Amino acid sequence: MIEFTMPSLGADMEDGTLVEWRVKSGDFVKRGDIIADVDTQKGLIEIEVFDEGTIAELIVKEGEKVPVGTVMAILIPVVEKVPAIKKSRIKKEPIKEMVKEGSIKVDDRLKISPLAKKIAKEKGIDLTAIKGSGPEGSIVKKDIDLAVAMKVESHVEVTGGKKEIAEKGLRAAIASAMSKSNREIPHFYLETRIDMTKALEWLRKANRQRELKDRLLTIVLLIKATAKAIKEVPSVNAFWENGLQLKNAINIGFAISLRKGGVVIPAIPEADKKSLNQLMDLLNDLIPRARALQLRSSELSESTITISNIGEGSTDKVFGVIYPPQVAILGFGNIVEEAWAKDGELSARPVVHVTLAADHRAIDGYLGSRFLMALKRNLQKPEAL
Amino acid sequence: MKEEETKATILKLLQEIAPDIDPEELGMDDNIREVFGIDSFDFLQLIIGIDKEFGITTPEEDYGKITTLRSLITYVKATK
Amino acid sequence: MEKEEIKVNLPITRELGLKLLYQMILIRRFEEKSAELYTKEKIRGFLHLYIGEEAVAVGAMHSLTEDDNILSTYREHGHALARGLDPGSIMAEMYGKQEGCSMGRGGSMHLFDTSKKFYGGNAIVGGHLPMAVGMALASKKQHLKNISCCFFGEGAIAEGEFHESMNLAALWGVPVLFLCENNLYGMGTALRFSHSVQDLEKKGAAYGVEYAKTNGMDVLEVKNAVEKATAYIRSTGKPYFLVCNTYRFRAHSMFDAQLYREKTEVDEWKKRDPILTFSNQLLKNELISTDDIDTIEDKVSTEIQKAVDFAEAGTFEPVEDLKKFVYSP
Amino acid sequence: MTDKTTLKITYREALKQGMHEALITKDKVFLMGEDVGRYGGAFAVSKGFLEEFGEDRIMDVPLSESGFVGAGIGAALAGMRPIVEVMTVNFSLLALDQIINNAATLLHMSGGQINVPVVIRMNSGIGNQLAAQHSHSWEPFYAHIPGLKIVSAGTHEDARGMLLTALESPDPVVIFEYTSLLNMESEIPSGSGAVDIDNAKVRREGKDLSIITYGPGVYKALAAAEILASSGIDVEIIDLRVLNPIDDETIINSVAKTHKALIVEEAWRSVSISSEIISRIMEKAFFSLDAPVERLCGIEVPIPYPKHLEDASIPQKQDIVDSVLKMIRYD
Repeated sequence: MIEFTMPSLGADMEDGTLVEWRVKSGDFVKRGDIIADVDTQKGLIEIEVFDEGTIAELIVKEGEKVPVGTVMAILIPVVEKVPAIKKSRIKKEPIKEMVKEGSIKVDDRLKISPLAKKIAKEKGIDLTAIKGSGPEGSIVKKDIDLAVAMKVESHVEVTGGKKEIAEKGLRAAIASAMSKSNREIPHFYLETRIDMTKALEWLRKANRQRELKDRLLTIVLLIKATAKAIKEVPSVNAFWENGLQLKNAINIGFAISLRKGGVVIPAIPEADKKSLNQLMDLLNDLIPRARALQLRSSELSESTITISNIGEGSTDKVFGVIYPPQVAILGFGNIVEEAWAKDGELSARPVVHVTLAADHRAIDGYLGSRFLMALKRNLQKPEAL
Repeated sequence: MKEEETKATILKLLQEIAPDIDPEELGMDDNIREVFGIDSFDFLQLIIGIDKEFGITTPEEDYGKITTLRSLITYVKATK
Repeated sequence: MEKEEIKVNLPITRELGLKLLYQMILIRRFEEKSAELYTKEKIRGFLHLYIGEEAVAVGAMHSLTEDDNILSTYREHGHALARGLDPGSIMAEMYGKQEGCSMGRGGSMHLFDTSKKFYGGNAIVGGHLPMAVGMALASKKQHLKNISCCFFGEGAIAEGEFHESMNLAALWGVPVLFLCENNLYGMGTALRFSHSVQDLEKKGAAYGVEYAKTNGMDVLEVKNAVEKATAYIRSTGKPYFLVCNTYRFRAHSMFDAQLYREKTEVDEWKKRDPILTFSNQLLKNELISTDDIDTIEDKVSTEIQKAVDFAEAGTFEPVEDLKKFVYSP
Repeated sequence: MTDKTTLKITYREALKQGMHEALITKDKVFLMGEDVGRYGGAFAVSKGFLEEFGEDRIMDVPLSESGFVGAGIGAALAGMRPIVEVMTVNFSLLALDQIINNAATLLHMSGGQINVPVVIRMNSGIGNQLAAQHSHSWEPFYAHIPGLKIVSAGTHEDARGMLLTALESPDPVVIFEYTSLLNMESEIPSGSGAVDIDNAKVRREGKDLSIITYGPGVYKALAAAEILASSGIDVEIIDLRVLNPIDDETIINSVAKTHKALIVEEAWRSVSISSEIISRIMEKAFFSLDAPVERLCGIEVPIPYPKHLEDASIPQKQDIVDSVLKMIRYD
């Protein structure tokens, strides 16, 4: 059987309306005969038939609108001369823009999107410590935002006139870290008083044999005593990142307050392995540079626990806010002369109030107090520090 | 060394440690460390400066005697 | 329109008669098959059928040599077939297959075959006239004997490029044949609506170009007229302007309701169908028999089917080659 | 380098020497154009050629741009090597049908069979107060068309050598020459001849900022560079030379080094060559950018007649200096 279908007369012709059949069933038609009139958007067009045969059936009614290709009539062929023509579908592939691979020199410079770079500059973020997650491993905005939120990045690669930006960036960095800490870390607090008589006595004797510039400050004793106490209660020296991660290196973050506000916390790497002299030399180097905002980011990013030392001439106690992802912060108040009862006797002794703020997800009260007792014992034997 | 000169030198040293301070603010009898928030580290640097400028050595025990400008000036005059 | 009287003692041989008739019938059936394939979405884009004007292409090509340059328009199937382009390569070209004579890149309106010096269909009306003049100029400069022939419709005569080309050809004295197929309609605009002077050939005088007109429905008349024209050009080196008055039986293109002309006019011209009149002349002069005509029809039918099969079997160019042929490798 | 003597000549003279060498060394070459013969060329570039080479090779043509450019294309199809001179780019608009629909397209439409080895030379750009219809800069339009090679002779060296190479190309080449440079004198090596027409060129090495330009912009940028150098700013200057296809590699390598780019052209700002260059830098050197790419283009006004307005409508040397200073200050 031969199907006569609605012909396509133009690429933009979708359908046609049969106006009038020129034949009726039973008629014999030859190739090229006009078989019908079809109305299109271009007007009425005579439609020819390309096959010979007898009209068996007129399927589409006059006045009916049908899409191109619809079977309109059936013919009985005279003889099956013309083989059926296969329909070949053209596969429509997307045309890719063929890029000529010239040997464009790869720019090995740090890849960072201009936007990310702008924000990094404003927030005083050091880029060398950041891994890019953008195209071609580039650093993108997301990476900078994360860096700001996660760490107190008070890196200040300060050169010349950019100091104000760094300080503004610093304030912003501290603010976001503290608010995150409060939001996420369930703090609990412990406190104790430590008699500093033996420690100060030892210190004065030690300083008498030292040159003026080599004199030791009380803080180095506190740092060393803390390091020794950590060895006895290691779980205070850890990170909380979906689970407790103990840290074997004891890097004590030492809070240095800046004169116009803000605090910078360089890490004292492996404080337990350093002698008192080495600790003092380290502070002589760190403190002035910190005050001039010239610390390198690497010095700021590795603390495993933090000491907040309000220092002389200030309040007695300080309760710290933990710096995520650390799990503890130790607060040393001012050394003041206080009444001290011992074996039924009362005497005036130099006393320091020590507080511990800890992350209850990582540590509980029992371990916290054991840590403080260890600290107390260490400070009674200064010569062993 | 006249008293005026000593005072000026001490204020210069203070300025080095705490550049943001205003020397006029300091009364003769005010506690230097409290007015300017000088911690032990800064105070040590001040002592190092004074010893160098005036060629004296100040032992730790004497820290308590030099808490004000006036006491510092008299201490320096006395030990020179 | 007077009835075409049958000429007697034709000045041609049986063999030439058969050849000319075969070529005209080949063009006619090829165009009919193209129309069919278009309605079946095998051929897309524009399709301009030559049915009715076969005498011009066959008559003209007979009088041109293989060294002559041919430049045609978008209604070019007749010219291409008469010039000897392979029907399969033309059909494949209309299928967009890379086996087509233009690698599938040109389609119905842009058939090219440099081996036949067939320099394409040009779809810009009159766009190829200046090029024909330039090619003739090159022949002159290289002292070559070939001529350049450009085919165009009466619509092109209204283009500025016709005027500029005629003037340059006459001014430089170059061997170009301007062959106009006046089929009375520039798409939907009848001659009287586009030309102040409708005896088109007379425009030659304005440029000092030799001109003539002939009956574009009679293959022998066209053959003789073109022979006269090419002889003039080869001997003088000067251009020639020949107008063949003819008629197209089909619409301008496939999607055309022919609102601009009466059916009766078409039927009237169909009485002067170049194939019918020529076969009657050959039969009347007993140069051929009706069997000869049947043989021709069978041969043509096989040739056409071979062409369709060739096109159907053709392949599409890989998309990766898209940017080929923009610059030379 | 041995002691190469240099030649002090005008841009016009450089054009003339290039064409003269072509006519002498290539017999298929002939020159056709309005007033190229008896008049000696509208800009006197072909003065004396008619007497030396005769009418057959130096053809005056009537004012039929579409006609004679089409004829030039036809002659190229049939074995000749025409140099078609369109007096100015302003008149080439009449011939665009032949240039685009025939010259640029025949190779493709013919499935690779037909080459169109024609060279079309056009004088372009501002030419001291010729007003709107005689001062167009159509490089961006021509550079848009695949199938045409578009080159811009911004220096005497290129004016001397581009034509010779273009005449070797199997594809159509359009050469933009510049009215404003014709009388300008400069030094070129005395033996200089054909130059490449595929790549851009670093006209001045530098590290602080890349100036990317073509045509009359080249000498202006070089002059600006001297001024900037005195204030310690070291700019690199890229002469595009080829406006289609554009040499991305040279541009990207330069921006990768300097991280800043200023693009200078006389054509109107919208949909211009600078629009294209900025897109390519954005696509291929995004991470090298320390500052947004800036550009100095023709002000979008039909070129005015009065001198002070004409000067104000296109970038001048001082504009380039000011822009670079503004960009460098961010650093």
